[in-house]
Amino acid sequence: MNTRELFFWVMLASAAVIMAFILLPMIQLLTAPSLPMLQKTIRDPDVLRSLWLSIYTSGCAALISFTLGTPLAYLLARTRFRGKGLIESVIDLPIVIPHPVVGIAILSVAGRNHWIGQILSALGIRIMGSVTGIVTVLTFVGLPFYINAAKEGFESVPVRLEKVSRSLGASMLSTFFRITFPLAGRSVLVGAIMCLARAVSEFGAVVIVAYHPMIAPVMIYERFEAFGLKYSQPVAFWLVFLCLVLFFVLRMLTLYRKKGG
Amino acid sequence: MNTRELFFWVMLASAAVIMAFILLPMIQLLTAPSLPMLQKTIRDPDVLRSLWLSIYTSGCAALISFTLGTPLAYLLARTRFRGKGLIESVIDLPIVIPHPVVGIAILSVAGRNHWIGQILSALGIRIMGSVTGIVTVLTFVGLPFYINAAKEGFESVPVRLEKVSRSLGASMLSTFFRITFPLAGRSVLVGAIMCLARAVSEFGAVVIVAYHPMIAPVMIYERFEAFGLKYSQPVAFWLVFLCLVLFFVLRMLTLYRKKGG
Amino acid sequence: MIQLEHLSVDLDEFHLRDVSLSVSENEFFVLMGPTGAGKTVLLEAVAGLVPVQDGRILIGGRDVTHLPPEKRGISIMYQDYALFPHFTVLDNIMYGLHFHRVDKDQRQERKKQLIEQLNLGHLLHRYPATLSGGELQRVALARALIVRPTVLLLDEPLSALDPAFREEIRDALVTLQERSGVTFIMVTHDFSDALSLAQRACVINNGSIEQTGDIADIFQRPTSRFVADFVGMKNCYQVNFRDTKAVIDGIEIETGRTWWRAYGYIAIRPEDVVISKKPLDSSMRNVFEGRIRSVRDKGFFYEAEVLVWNTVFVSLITKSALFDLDIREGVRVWIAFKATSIHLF
Amino acid sequence: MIQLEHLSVDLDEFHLRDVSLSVSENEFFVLMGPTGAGKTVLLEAVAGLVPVQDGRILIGGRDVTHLPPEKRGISIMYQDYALFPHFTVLDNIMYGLHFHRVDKDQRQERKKQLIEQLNLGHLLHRYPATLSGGELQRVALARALIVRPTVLLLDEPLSALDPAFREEIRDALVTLQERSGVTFIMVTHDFSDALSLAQRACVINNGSIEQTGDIADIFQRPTSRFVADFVGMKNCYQVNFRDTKAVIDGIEIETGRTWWRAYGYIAIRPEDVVISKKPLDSSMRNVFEGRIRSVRDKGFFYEAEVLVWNTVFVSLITKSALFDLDIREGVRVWIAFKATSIHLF
Repeated sequence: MNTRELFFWVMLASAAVIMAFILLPMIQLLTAPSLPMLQKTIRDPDVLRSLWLSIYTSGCAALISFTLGTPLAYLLARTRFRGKGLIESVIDLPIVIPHPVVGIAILSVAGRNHWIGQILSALGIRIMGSVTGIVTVLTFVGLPFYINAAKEGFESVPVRLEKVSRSLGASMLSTFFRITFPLAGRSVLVGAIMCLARAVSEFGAVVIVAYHPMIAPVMIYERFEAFGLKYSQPVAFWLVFLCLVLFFVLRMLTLYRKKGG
Repeated sequence: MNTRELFFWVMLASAAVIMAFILLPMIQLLTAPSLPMLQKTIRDPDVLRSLWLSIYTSGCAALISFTLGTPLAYLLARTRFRGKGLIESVIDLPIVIPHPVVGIAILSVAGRNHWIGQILSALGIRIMGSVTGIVTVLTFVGLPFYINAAKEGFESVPVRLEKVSRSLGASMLSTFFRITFPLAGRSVLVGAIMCLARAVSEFGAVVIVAYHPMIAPVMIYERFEAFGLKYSQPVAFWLVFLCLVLFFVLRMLTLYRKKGG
Repeated sequence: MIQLEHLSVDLDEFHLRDVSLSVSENEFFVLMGPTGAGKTVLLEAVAGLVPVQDGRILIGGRDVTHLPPEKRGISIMYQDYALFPHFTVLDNIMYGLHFHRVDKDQRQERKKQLIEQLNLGHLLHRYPATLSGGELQRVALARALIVRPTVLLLDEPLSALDPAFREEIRDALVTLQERSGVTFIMVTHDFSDALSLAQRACVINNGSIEQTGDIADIFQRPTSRFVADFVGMKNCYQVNFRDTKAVIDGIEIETGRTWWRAYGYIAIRPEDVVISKKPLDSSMRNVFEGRIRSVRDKGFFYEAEVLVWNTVFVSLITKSALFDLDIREGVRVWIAFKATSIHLF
Repeated sequence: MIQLEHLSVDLDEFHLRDVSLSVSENEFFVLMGPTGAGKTVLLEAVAGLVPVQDGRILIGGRDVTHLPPEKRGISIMYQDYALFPHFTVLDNIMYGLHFHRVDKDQRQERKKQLIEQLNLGHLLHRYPATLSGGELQRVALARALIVRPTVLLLDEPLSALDPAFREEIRDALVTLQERSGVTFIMVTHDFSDALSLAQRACVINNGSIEQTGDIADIFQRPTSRFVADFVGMKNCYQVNFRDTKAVIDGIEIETGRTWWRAYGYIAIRPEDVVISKKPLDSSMRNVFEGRIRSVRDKGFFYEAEVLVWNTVFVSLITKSALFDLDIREGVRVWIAFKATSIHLF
């Protein structure tokens, strides 16, 4: 690209503006709290509990997505049928639903007026204001990310390897566990981490279903409302730190995959 | 795929569970409010105002993303350089930052303690509790979706077309406007709609920066807190309706692209 | 051994129509045909890897049409070898034995034998990504044969290899087939592979079988226009037979024999058509004057189209002849060919 | 007209090293070389589409090394024609005129002339996606020529076409070049294209020029081993010359002339090497006994490697000869070739 072109400088300028727009707030957020403040915050049992609850519930959501989503992802990767596009659209649906609406929709079926709510109530399962509710909501928003990544992973395993395995005497199930799943392993992991990252960052859906017990984003909101910006920043710092670690692992995995082939 | 395999039925079962998990809450949400209730809601000036504000601010965010993001997307699509991966990571950053934290981060630089805040204040621009603030936050969360889609679109235009255009006497800028941009048009549109859809559904970041003026997700949250599930559902219905229209347009565009080549 | 009875397969991209075929035990059988003819689909149908629409497949007298692939006692080897990239060579070879009841001594015995026969000893702990084409192929063969299949299906096993090694590997394949006593069914689009490997073959085109039989027979006596073209008889014409002559559009060609039908086809290989600037004074019975219509590069040789009346004859000429005879478009030349090089069908 | 002086280009995948070349006005010049040799990169360097590391490019005496492509007065046509898919044929053709000051009458004049010459009248309102290969090419030519470039760069313009039309299109190219008075520089890997189109050519390999000169000269008198191989002289040997003989590893070959150096290379085309079962009683001065080492299918022909002592001679034989002479690996045969078919360098 010729550096003497006006257009080239327009591109560079826009790049600089966007980088500044994204990075400056992040840097300010991460540098604003003082070190003692950060240390004090991370020793606060309330903060620790909410951070832990965020990790725990997001982990559960990722695990559920993995268990339920893997067979569906494989099915979508390996078959063609009428209406497949429709199913894929339904899977993507949670991505575009406004976050508070997700909470409202989940509560709508969990209430006493709905047969599902009645069954849950009979089983003694509570959604509103419970860890179960949080996990349900986080699974709802995280599931599409897992399924899409896992599907792509399964698609990248040549069907011929499965065919050879079948011809050598392996059943469909054996073939899946010995050949397909190990070879799609990295994509499955990427999907699980994306699901986890999406779940950790969710706020709007959770705040509707369960203000208490308090996950980290809800606590940040509460501290902001009750005590102001300065007191919410340290908690935000630790949550962002957690997210950046996940993001970094994700980048390493996808980068390595591109290079490693 | 052989239907006599156990594994096949496992896959079907998981597909059924996931479909039910996603669709049942959505269906309940969309069918719970009665028709008169929906009509009454859509005539409520508060609701109309908040829906309109949602559309207006999201539209602004998409427009800003388009203006600022297009040159950067083209730069990323057409050049290779050291540190490109880093820039791409920064662009993806807003996706993984927890939503309330985005609001906190934006407020952190918009306050009086930060030079940006001082400049903004000198210019008479207010972020906290203003439409400007909402647009800023929505641009922050929507930008990555636009840039990634547009980049992919530009990458899909053969470099040779640009080279031929140059050899026929067109400058870099002419070539971009006459050849590259028209051919990447659909991807650019897809990116803009994805950005719009992401912005419309945002709640956590906005609620920190501006509870008032009230965008639709915030109003749903407020009605839920103040009056309960039943009174939030009709507003949720109309917002979801809006999102589904966007989602449908998006699917049509991407589907048509795959077929049309 | 293997019998296909009126087999039909319908996939999105390929289809097979009413394919009947019989391969006997311990035979080396070849399926030939152009790209896209459905050769691989036929192999996969035999293996149970694609659904069969209609017809039956019998292996060793047993109807396997509705059995899953793992219960058919076949092995398949693909063109790209499809080794499991996350296993070592040894694990690749032993993979099939996980699913077969074979006692420990037997396992060791088979392993030792195949490693020796295929010369794999030094590769056992390496991963497929580090192997060369020929090595990959030997590993794939060992993996396929360790389960003692009744039939081994080979999908273009030679086409991915450096031509310099093909000769060697053909020999290895023949030896392996003889020693293992397994029926080999191989797909190829390369005639020379078929010639040097198989006893019997069939030519498949557009999902249907065109000709089945002895390999030399197919080469020398094609029974259809498509097969004639496929085995290199580019000059193929519909003719009327009159006494010992074949008539195409005003040209009378001496065939040296009478034919039992009044009409049919004749075919002549381009390499049997000689071009000269003057009528050749030779034993060749057919000599015609014509005009060069086009000359095309075919690698080492040029293919010249000569127009005689309204009929085009294709002849192969060398690069030096091109210069020596000054063969260009539009030039008048003479062509000649022997009656014995004409094939009638 | 065009002069390249010590041009060097460094890209990730390709590079050019110290390329010097001179093409005169109104010439049809051909760049030949194998895939990956850097032919297209050289074209793009002339067009200003890739950055030049070192050296100068002069077009019509003007140093354009640092000018952007749109100011060089060249047009480029790619192998895939690269028509703008969102424009009609007419808009594609007229595209370049947006950027050149040409008055209205001139525009109409050029348009009319090119549409007529290239027979595009019936295609003007169609979109590129609906055109055939030959039509795409004609449109691309019209688009490139309407801006009256001083040089037209053609990147393998014939290789994407059906061989049946190549002859016709070659002629069209020659006519077009003659009429337009534009200098054509064409890239190809096909020798026959070069032979029928160009006066002068150069052979490029691995980023450097191997030989430049008259086209017939390159074909008949290659100056390096690489060029000899490239123009089809497969039998190329390093030899010591002794009187009229060339000696390779114990074999004395009669060349019929004395050479000015004591050592060098000889080359013989495979089609000039004749194989027989008995020593031929002919005028050929060089007759050797050998053993068939391998036989490979080359489409219409077989390539046989004959081992004479430790030297391998490659010979081409027809499929029928393969049967008639019973040529197989290991068989003893005689090879013969004329002294005049030996090339010395």
